[in-house]
Amino acid sequence: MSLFKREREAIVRNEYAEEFDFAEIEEFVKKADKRLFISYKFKKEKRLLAQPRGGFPTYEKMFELYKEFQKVDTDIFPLTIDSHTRLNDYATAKKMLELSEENEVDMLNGYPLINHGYKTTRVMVTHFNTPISLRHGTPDARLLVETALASGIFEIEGGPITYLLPYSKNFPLDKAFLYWKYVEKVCAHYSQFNEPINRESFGALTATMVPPVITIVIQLIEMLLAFEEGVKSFSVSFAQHGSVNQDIVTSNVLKKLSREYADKLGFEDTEIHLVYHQWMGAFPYDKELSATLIDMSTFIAALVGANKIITKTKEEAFGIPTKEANAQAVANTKYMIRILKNLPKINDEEEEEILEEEVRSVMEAIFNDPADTLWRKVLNSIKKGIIDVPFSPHIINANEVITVRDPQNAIRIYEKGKVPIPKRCFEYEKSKIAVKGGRKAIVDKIIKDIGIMQ
Amino acid sequence: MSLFKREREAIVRNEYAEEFDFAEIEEFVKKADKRLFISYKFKKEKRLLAQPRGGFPTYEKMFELYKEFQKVDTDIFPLTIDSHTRLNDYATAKKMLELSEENEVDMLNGYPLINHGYKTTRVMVTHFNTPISLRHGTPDARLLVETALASGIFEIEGGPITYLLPYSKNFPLDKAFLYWKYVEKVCAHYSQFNEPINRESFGALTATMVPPVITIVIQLIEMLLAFEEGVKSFSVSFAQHGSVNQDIVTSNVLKKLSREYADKLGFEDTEIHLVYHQWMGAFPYDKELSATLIDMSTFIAALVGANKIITKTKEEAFGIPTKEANAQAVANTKYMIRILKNLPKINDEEEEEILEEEVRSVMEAIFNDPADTLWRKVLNSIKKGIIDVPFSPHIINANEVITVRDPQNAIRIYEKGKVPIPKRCFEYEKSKIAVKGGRKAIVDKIIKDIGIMQ
Amino acid sequence: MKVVTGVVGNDIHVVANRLIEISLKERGFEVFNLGVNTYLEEFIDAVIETDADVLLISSLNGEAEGWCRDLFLYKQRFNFDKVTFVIGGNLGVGETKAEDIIPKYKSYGFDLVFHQIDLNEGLDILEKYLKEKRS
Amino acid sequence: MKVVTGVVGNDIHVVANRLIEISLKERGFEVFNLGVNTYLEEFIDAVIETDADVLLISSLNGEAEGWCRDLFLYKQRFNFDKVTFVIGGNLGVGETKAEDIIPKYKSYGFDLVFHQIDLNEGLDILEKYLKEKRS
Ligand code: B12
Ligand code: B12
Repeated sequence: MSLFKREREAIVRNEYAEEFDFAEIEEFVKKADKRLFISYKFKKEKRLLAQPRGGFPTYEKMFELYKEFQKVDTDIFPLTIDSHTRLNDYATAKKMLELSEENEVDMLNGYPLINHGYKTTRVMVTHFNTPISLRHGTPDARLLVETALASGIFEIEGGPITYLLPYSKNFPLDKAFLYWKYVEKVCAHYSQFNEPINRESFGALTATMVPPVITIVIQLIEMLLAFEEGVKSFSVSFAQHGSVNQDIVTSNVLKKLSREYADKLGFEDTEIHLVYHQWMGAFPYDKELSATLIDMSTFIAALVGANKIITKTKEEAFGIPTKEANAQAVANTKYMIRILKNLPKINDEEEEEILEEEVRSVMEAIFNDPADTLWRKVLNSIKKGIIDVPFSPHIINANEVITVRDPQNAIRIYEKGKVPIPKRCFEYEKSKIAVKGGRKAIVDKIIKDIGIMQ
Repeated sequence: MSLFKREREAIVRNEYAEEFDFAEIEEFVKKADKRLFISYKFKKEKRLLAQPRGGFPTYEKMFELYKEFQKVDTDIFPLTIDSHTRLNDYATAKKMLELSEENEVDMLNGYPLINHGYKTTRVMVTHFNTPISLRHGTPDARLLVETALASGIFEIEGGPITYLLPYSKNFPLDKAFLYWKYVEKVCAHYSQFNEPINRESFGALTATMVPPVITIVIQLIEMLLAFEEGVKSFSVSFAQHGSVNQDIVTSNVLKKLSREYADKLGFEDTEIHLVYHQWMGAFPYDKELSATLIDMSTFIAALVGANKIITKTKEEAFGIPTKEANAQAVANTKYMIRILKNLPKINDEEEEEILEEEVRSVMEAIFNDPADTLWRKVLNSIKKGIIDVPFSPHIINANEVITVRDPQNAIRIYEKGKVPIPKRCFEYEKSKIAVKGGRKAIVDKIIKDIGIMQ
Repeated sequence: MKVVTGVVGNDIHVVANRLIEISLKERGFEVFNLGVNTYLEEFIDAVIETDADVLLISSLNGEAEGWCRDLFLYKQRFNFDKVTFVIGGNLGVGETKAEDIIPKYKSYGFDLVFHQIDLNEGLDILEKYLKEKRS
Repeated sequence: MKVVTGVVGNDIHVVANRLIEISLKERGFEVFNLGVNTYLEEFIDAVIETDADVLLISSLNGEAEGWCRDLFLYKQRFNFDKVTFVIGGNLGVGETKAEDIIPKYKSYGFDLVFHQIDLNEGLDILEKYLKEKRS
C-alpha cells in the first residue's frame, strides 16, 4: 500500500466519520454525471455564473435551501460548513446538530458535513445534479474534503493561506501547508477519473482593507501549490475593493499573471478561472440598501469579466440569511447579468503597471527564499512578513502592513512592513493617500474606511 | 403694454385658473430662496443629483409624497402633472380631482396644477424649500408654466419636440413650437431676477427603440431654441438604451456637441447639464428585479458622468408607485451614488466618430432647410422625416425609421427613412445587425427588443 | 372578422397598440386601428360604421375608468348583440388587483377584461371566446 | 479600570475586536485583549488573574449561546460581585430580535447585552453603567 493510501485510510478513520469505501467512491466519481462538475460547466457555458453561499445544520433545511436555489435556476450550489467543523471540533458540531434537530432553532452556522456523512449527503447532491462548491475555512480540511468528494461535491474552496490567515488564531502554519498538500493530492487523484475537480482559492481573505498586491500574490501561490500536486482546474478570486477602478486593475493583473506564472512553471495544461465576490466587508443594517450594494457588485463582476460571482444577500448584516432571501439574491444577480449588455473593456495602464511590479517583486522575494520547496518558501515568507494580511487574527501574521483608502476609496499601502514593495510603487501608493496627521488620524480613517458601505 | 405682456395676460385669463398678480410673482421670484433653484444647486454641488418622478391628485397626498422624499434627503423634487391637464382638458381634471378628494381613490395620474393654482401650490413649494422640477408632457404648456413659475417651481421640463412627438396624436406642430417659444421667453424673463430658471429637454422620448442620433439631434435643437429666447441654464438628457457602451458613447457625443453647437451659435454664457433617465422602457412584472434594474441604471448614470439622474421605482410595471416605494428608490439611488467610487473614464473612438458624423449630418440637413428661423427649419424637418421618432403616436411623425438591437443590445438603424444618415455610418449600423429574414423576422425581433428588460 | 381597436382617453401609450395591430392581423382579423387618444364615442362610431365584430380597447395610463363607464349607455341605445367588447392593459391608477378591477369593467358592459395580462395571452382567450360565441 | 475582552468560541471575526481594543484604551481602560477564538474558561481565568472590573465578550458568528450558557455556573463558583459582565455583537444565528436575545443572555448572568448595537453606543452605556454602579 502506498504511503498516500495509508495516509488516507488513517485520515478517514475518525470516530465521528462513517466508514469509507474508497473503491465504491472511485466508481461513483467515474460514473458521476458531468453536470456535477463545475470545471465542465465553465467549459460549456461561457457566461458569468452565479453561486450563493449557504449552509444549514440539518439535512432537511439544507434540502429546502437547495430547492429554493433550484427555483431561481442557480448555476452552482454552495455547501457552507459550520464553524465547529471548520476547527475540526466534530464533537461540538454533533451536539449542536442534535440540538438543532430536536428544537426549531439553528445552533450551527453551517452544515456539519462530517456528522452527516458522505452517504447521506450524496443522496442530496445527486438529487439536484447541480455542481456544488464546498465553502469552509478549514486549515485541516483533509477529512472534510474526502467526505465532500465522496459526496459528489466537486469544487473545493480554500488553501493553506486563504483558509488559515483569515480563519484561525494559532493553527500551526506547517501543518496547514501539509494538510492542504493532501487536499490537492486527493483532488488531483479524483481528477483522473472524470472531469477535473476544481479548486478555488479564497481571495476575499479578511475582506478588510487587504491591498490587491497581497491578494494577487496569495492567489498565484495557492494556484501554483495546487498545480504542483496535479490539480488541473483552478479558480483565482478576489472580493470587491470599494473602488471600481481598483477592481478592474486587480482583475486585469490577476488574469495576466496567473496565466503567466502557471505557464512559466510548466503548468500549461491547466484551466484558470476568475471568481469575484460581491462585497465581503461590513454591510449596512438596511436590507434595501444591502440589495443595492450587491446589485452594484454584480455590475462590477461583469465589468471586470469574471467567470463566476459569489453572492451575498440583503440580510448580510443581520445574520445567516433565510433561504428565500438567499435565492432572491441569486435571482437578482442572474437578472442583472442577463440584462447587462455591451460592457466596455477597460484598463488603466499606469495602475496596472504599478500593481504588476509590486506583485512581481513580492513573488521574487518568495522564490528567493532559500528553502527547498515552494510551500516552505511561502511559509518562511509569511513568518518574515513578506506576506502580511491586514486584520488577520493569526498570531504568526506580521500585522505590520497598514492600509488606508484614498479619496477614491482605493486601498493604498500606508505602511508596508516587511512586504517588498518597490520604492517607486510605494511612493506612488503614498502619493495617493490624502490623510494627514499622526497615528490617531490614521486609526480614525481606518475605522471610517472599514465602514464605507454602511 | 408690450405684445409679450398682452399675450401673457391673455393666457392666464382662463376660467380654470385663479387671477394672476404678475407684480407680486416677480417680487416673489426676486426674493426666492436660492435653494429653490436647481441651476444654483448644480453650481454648488458637483455631484450626481437624484430626482424621482411623482404626482398625486390632491394637495394632501402631494404634501405627503414630498414629506416622504424629504426623509430620504431627495436632491430635487418632481411635480408630475396628470394627463388631462397635459392635454389642456382642465374641466375633466377638475371633475376627477373632485372625485379624488371625495373618495379614497386617485382618479388622476398626476397633480392638476391649474386647478390647484399657484397660490396654494407655492405654500407647499416654499415649505419644503427644495428645487422642484415640473414634469408634464404638454404641447401647450403656457398656462401651466406660468402657474409653475409663480408657484416657485424653477425647473421646467419639456420642449416643442420632446413633449409633442411622444405625447400627442395630432396637436399641430406650428402651435407647439410657438407655445414653447412662449415658455422659453417666460423662463428667460424670470431668469433675470435671481438665479436662472433651468430648462430641461426630455431625451427619453418614447423610450422605445429610439436611436442615439435622433435623441441627440433633438436635444441640441431644443437647447438652441431655448437659448435663442434667452434661457441661460439648460439640461440635455437621454434614457438608458439597454447597451452600456451605447450609453457611454451617447453621453460623450452629447456633452461634446451640445457645448460645441451652443458656442458656435453664440451662446457661450450658458450652462449645460446632463441628465440620465433610469430605464424608461417596459419593466418586468417583478418588484425585486425592477429594483435591480434601477440599480443598474444608477451605476450607468455614474459611469457616463451625468449631473442628474431621474429615478423609477420597483413598482413601475404595476402603476403609479406608492410614496414609500418612490422614496425607497431615491434612497437606493443615493446610496449607490455615495458608495460608487473611482469609476473609469471610458470612451469608444470608433462608435463616437460614427455617431458624431450622424448627428452632424442631420443637423446640417436641418440648418440647410430654406426656412427663415430655426424653429421653422425644424418643423419642416419633422414634416420631411429628417427627424423621425420611432413609436411616436403623432400623425405627422414620419414613422419610417426602423431600428433593431444588435447582439449587444445597442439600438441600430435598420431602415433610415428620410433621416440623412451618411452612407458609411449607415453601413456601419447595418453591419452590426445580426437579424436575417424578411419583414416578419424583423417585427418579431422588435417585439423581443422592446421587452429586453422583462 | 372585423376589429376596431385603439387606446382610450387622453392616453398616448402607443407601443402596445402597434403590437396589437400586428398580432390581430397575423391572426387574420380585419383591423381598424384608431390609435391612441381615442374617445369612447369615436370607438362607438367606428364600430357602427365598420359593422365590427369586436371592439378592443387598450388603456395603459390608468385612467380608463373615467372614459369607459358610459359604455352601458351606448349599449342601451344601439343593438350591439353581436359585438364583443374587450378592454385590456393597465386598468387602474396605482397598484390595483384584478379581482377588484374585472367586475367593475364587466359591470360597464365589457365581455372580456384583461388587467396586466400579456397581449397574446389575452388574444388567445378572445379567439376562444369568439369561437364559442359563434357555435 | 481593567477590562478583559475577546471573541468567544470558535469565532474568528477580529475586526470589531481590534476596534474595541482601540476604543477601550481611548476611554482610559486598561485592556487585556485575548483576541478571537477564546473559550469562556479562558475568559474567566483572565478575569481572576488580572482582577478585572469588566469582562467584555464579543461574538459575531452567531454561536455565542452555546459558549456562554455556563457563565452562571462560574458566577456560583467564584465571587464576581464587583465584575461587570458584558456581551455584544451578533448574538444569534440568523435574524433574531433583541427582545428575545437580551433576556436569554441576562439569565446566563450578563449585566449588559448588546445585540447588533454599535460599539461606541454600547461602550457609552457601559461607562454610564459603571459610574452608577460605583456611586
Ligand atoms: C468580514 C466578515 C468575515 C471575514 C472575517 C475576517 C476576520 N478574521 O475578521 C471572513 C470572510 C473571514 C468571515 C468568515 C466567516 N463569517 Co463572517 N462576516 C463578515 C462581515 C461581512 C463583516 C464583519 C465585520 O468585520 N464588520 C465590521 C466590524 C467593525 O463590525 P462587526 O463585526 O459587525 O461588529 C460591530 C458590532 O457587532 C459591535 N460589536 C461587536 N462586538 C461588540 C461588543 C460590545 C460589547 C458592543 C457594545 C458592540 C460590539 O461593534 C462593531 C461596530 O459597530 C459580517 C456581516 C456584516 N456585519 O456585514 C459577516 C458575519 C459576521 N459572518 C458570519 C459567518 C457565519 C461567518 C462564517 C461562519 C462563514 C459562514 N458560515 O458564512 C465564517 C466564520 C468562521 C468562524 N470560525 O467564525 C455571519 C454570522 C451569522 C449570524 N450571526 O447569524 C455574518 C453576520 C454574515 C452573515 N449574514 O451570514 N466573515
Ligand atoms: C414607455 C412608457 C411611456 C412612454 C410612452 C411612449 C409612447 N408614446 O408610447 C412615455 C415616456 C412618453 C410615457 C408617458 C407617460 N406615462 Co408611461 N409608461 C411607459 C412604460 C415604461 C412602458 C409602456 C410600454 O410601452 N410597454 C411595452 C408594451 C408592449 O407593453 P404595455 O404597454 O405594458 O402593454 C402590455 C399589456 O398591458 C398588454 N395590453 C395592452 N393593451 C391590451 C389590450 C388587451 C385586450 C390585452 C389582452 C392586453 C393589452 O399588452 C402589452 C404586452 O404584453 C410603462 C411602465 C411599464 N409597463 O413598464 C409606463 C406607464 C404605463 N406610464 C404611466 C404614466 C402615468 C405615464 C404618464 C401619465 C406620465 C406620468 N404621470 O408618469 C405619461 C402619459 C401621458 C398620457 N397622456 O398618457 C403609468 C401608468 C400608471 C398607472 N396605470 O397607474 C405607467 C404604468 C408607469 C408608472 N408605473 O407610473 N410612458
